[in-house]
Amino acid sequence: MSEEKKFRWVGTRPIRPDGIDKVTGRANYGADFALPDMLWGKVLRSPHAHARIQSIDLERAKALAGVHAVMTAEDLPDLFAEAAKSNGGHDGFNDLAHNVMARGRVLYHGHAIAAVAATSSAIASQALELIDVEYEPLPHVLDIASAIASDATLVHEDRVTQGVEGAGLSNVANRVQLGHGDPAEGFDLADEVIEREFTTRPVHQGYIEPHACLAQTTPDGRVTLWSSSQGHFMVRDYTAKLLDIDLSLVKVIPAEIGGGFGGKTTVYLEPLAVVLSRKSGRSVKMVMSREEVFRASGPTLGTRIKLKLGATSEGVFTAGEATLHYEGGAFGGSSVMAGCMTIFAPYAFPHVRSTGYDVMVNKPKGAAYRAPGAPMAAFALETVIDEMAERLEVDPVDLRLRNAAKEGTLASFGPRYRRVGCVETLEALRDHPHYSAPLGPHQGRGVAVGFWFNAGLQSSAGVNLNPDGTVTVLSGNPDIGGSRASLALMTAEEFGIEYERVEVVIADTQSIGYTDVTGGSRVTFATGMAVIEAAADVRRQLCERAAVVWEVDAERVVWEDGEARLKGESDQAPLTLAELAQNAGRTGGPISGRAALTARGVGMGFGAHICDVEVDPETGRVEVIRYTAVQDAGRAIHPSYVEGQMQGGAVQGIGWALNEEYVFDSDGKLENPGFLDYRIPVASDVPMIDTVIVEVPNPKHPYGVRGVGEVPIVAPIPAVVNAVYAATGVRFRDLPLSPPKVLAGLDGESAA
Amino acid sequence: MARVVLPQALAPRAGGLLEHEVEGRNVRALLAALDARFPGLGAELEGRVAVAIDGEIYNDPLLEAVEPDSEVHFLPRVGGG
Amino acid sequence: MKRHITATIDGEAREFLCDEDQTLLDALRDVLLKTGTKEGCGTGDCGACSVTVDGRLVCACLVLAAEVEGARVETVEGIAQEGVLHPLQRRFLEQAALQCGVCTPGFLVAAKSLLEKNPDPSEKEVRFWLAGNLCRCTGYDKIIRSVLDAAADLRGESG
Amino acid sequence: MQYETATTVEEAVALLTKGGADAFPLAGGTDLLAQMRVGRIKPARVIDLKKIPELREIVEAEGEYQIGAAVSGAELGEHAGLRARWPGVVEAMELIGSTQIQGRASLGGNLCNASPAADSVPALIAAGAVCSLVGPEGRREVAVEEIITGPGRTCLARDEIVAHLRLPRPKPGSGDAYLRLIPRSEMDIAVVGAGVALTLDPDGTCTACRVALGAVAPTPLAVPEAAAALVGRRLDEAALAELEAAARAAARPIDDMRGTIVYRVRVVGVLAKRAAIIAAQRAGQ
Repeated sequence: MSEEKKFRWVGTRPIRPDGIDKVTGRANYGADFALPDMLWGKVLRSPHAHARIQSIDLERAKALAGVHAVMTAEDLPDLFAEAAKSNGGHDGFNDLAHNVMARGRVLYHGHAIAAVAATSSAIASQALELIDVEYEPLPHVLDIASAIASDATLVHEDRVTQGVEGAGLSNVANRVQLGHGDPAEGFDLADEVIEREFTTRPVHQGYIEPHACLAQTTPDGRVTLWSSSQGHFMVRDYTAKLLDIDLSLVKVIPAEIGGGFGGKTTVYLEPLAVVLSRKSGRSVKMVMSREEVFRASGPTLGTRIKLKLGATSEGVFTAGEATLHYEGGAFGGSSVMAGCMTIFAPYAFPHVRSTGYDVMVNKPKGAAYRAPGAPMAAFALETVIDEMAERLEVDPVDLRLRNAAKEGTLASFGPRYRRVGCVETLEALRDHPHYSAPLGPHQGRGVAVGFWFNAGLQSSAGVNLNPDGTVTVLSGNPDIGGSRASLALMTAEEFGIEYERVEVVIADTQSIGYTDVTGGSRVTFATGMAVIEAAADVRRQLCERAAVVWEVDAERVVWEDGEARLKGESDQAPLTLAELAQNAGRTGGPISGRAALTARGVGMGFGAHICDVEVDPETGRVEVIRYTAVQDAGRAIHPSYVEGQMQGGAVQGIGWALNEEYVFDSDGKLENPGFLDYRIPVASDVPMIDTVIVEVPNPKHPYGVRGVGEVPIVAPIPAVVNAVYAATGVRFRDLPLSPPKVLAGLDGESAA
Repeated sequence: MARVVLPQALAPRAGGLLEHEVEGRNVRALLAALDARFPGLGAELEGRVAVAIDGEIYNDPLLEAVEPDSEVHFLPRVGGG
Repeated sequence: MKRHITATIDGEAREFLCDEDQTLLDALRDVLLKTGTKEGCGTGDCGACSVTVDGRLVCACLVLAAEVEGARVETVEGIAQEGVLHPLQRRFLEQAALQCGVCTPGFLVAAKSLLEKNPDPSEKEVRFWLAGNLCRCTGYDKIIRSVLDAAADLRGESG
Repeated sequence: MQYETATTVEEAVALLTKGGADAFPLAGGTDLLAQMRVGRIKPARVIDLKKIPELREIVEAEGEYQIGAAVSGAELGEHAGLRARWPGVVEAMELIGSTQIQGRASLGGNLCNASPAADSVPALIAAGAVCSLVGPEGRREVAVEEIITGPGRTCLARDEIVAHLRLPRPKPGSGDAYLRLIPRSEMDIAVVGAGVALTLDPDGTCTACRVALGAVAPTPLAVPEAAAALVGRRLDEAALAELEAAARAAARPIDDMRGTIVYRVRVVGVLAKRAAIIAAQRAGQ
């Protein structure tokens, strides 16, 4: 992809295929399905952060008129005793099974302990109040410091730290270390060394659609689920695993998904809905309330990061070292590994090391959140770089450019980078008029860089040619951010036909091959690759069919500009896709192509953001007044949706930086489980988000795609925090920068 | 021989060394060779890590091909949002 | 005891039975099966269930179904007239103002209500009018641009 | 639950009396329905007050405004006369919730929820608003600052309702303003709030002033000491500094998830000062 190739469709901005349904209210999301015999399921949740369940009495609930089924963990198979014995309980499914319904002990406030199905939602709620549970409250741990203390209360009584030889029982589920060289040696070479500590609070993905599903079962064991998730194959596999059902008996029909950001890459309700359906013989619909979403679905939790950076007086980084503690919630499994891998990723370091600890606390089980683990890590590194630039008296972008990762740089997480766009992204930021625009009083500007790996994983695709020459594409990935459009654009490009002649269908688990979740910024890259391969399969068949029509060897036929042509001198008129499609029956039958692959050649992504803020010196309120996001997309298939990812990620990051946080009381109860007090940005909180798409094509993808969804949430936190420093002269190292904290900082009360 | 780089945490299991020259046509063969040299190490690596071969990360790498001059890094496995 | 309600919903005379404590949102979705109106929070904090009742923009989750007896209720499902998209819907599509799309019905209803009152709003007015409609995907940029452009369309200032 | 409507205040009161402890009046419902949704309130009956004409009207008589307790924020904001006379009251009401909430939320409801952080209440207190209450014993008039007696508690009897609120005719040279601090720009509960109403004589001397603060005490607070800092003086820096200090001195807030004691005390002074400056500008117009 070295020379600029001209595309007809790739890079244009047509209307997404599912657009009409989504602006008219016709699109069906998780809670929009109903069946005539349907019951409503609801979950009883723990009022304690940590307690032993002494007894659960369901009799009064069962006796309530309209109640058709009641369940507890007793109704789930205990598949995992063996796994738990052999590996100390670290089997991921063991944790998931215990998370969807508590066994023996509740591990966080909001932990599911029972569920009911009744003829109405109101009766189901009433029934929950009739379930009598006796608890023996236990001491709980709510933060990193107390969880890692030597005399800490244990969240699990049987877990030892993975990755540490001879470790004893602990709340540290895992320890990981990576890097290269010897940081001590590197710091000796430095003229300036800065060491700082950073903390962040739990935040939620904040998707607008609560988790929802509808389950239907048959007496012979078949299960149909309508579910809103980031991957219906994930829902199928996890539900089947937790209930010990053959995969072939479970059909998951993907609903449209109302946002996920990583939070819908696991199951909460589906196994319960299936059990309730089996017990009642009716279909069961379950929808979380917003409060349940906050209390019991995966946030990303709190972190503490200590980071040390060394540089020469010329502004060359000599060493970086970081210790990261990430809360993983009640089961561990935090994103600390990704934190360790990304924290120094954008730059070249001769000596670098990061050590991570995955810490269990009595809070909800964490889930992935957009570039999991990276934003907190970038907060630490990118604000220390800002401080370093000031100390060295160099421009902060210049300092970053001097050290930026490029092809051949040994990445802090291991391998050598291939072609990446970190330098190009920073140069585009530096050259943007925003970077040199004047600022007013109490205003400041910050910049920061963000990195994410992007992902490949497994995808399947089908391409069916219809008799009228239109094309139906089958994908196994729920479309969250416009991927139907990007798949259709690549298909149109592959065939040389009109975009409008391509329809993309998100097929259920019985209608398309296995496909991994919509996550990791992988769909346009990986499923796109599968679609391109399936299209190639169809093109090959089209050439064969043209050969049949022309009675020549298939090798003599090529596909060019949307039609089959005979190579060399020929008076045969080319055959169009439509002509070949129409005649498919008499040339060999219907034409369809398929591809299933593990996508290789993932292109890593970099972004760089500029943020201007104005700080009210008397109240500490921070307002973002201008914002520009720059990112290497590799290739923007549909630039509007690439911009949309950049803008959305930027605003999520702004929210995380300024106002979003879980507030727990001393009993471990979440005090702000609603959108009123869990403050995601509203429209009047933010300015327009300018975007610059840099295209350093990924050489391993036919169109150069890298993946774009995650990178944009990595840079905003440090960009905002650096801007607040520029406006106030105070460095903040604890999120969020809420008005009381900022005012205290301005008063010198808490700023370091 | 491919150059294999282990996670730092596992160096103590491999004679204290991070880097090793290992023969093998794919990741499974590299793991077997490592396991022969440092009993148990191969199994440990197989259970929990992804691999970067010449700069590209593979999450399920067992059968990925390795060239004689490849640089192979064992990494923690990372998903995404 | 169910309550019998007669109301005009998206221009159509409808009769339905509801529970006395049922919200308009639940009645729309579960009784009338008009699921275009979405629930994001149930407590008036997200705007996904925005509808108008007698021309007034409200959250359907904070209105009792019983209260709309005799009223005119407009939802997202009534915005396109006879199969023709409203300029707001067209602009949302053209400008990719939706990603997951679950907040979109609420935004469209709220924005339409704004433009009926103020045909030429400033960016700031649009942002504050729509502050009760949460979107977690778009960062609002393309939504605000779409509303401003649809306003220009409705004023006949753009082609 | 039973839903009932009343068309006169007397009927509403009778229904409330009959309904007993589990009967709740419904005006805008923006608080009641949200509380019902999360299971905090389980009414046996709700009495819809919105069909009572008195509760839905804004009536002007010789510069005095009578505002029905169930008039929505949006209706208030659309009333040009009221906007011109009592911009602070209108802006305080309009700060409550979103446009959607404004379509329903009422002054009477905001008052009777009795939240220490209710936005409209400090502005109403500063404006010198008086409530007309109706109960089984008939009508009585109570100043707004006497209505709320504690968080979630009012001086109203169970079967008493606010029929309307009256705003006096402002004297020439008067202006009012309300400011609140929230972390976001909208959709938030006040961390602190401050309402100021004042009258200036032609040379800029303050002849009358009322100051009220929100979210810094168990109830919205009238602060005569703060008002006294301005009366008889021009609004120069010294006077404003005294106002600021008096506001801070009067504040006795709590620490909660929305703000700290230190922060609230500090910022309530800032807002009182800023509100006074805006009110003075309006008074001069």
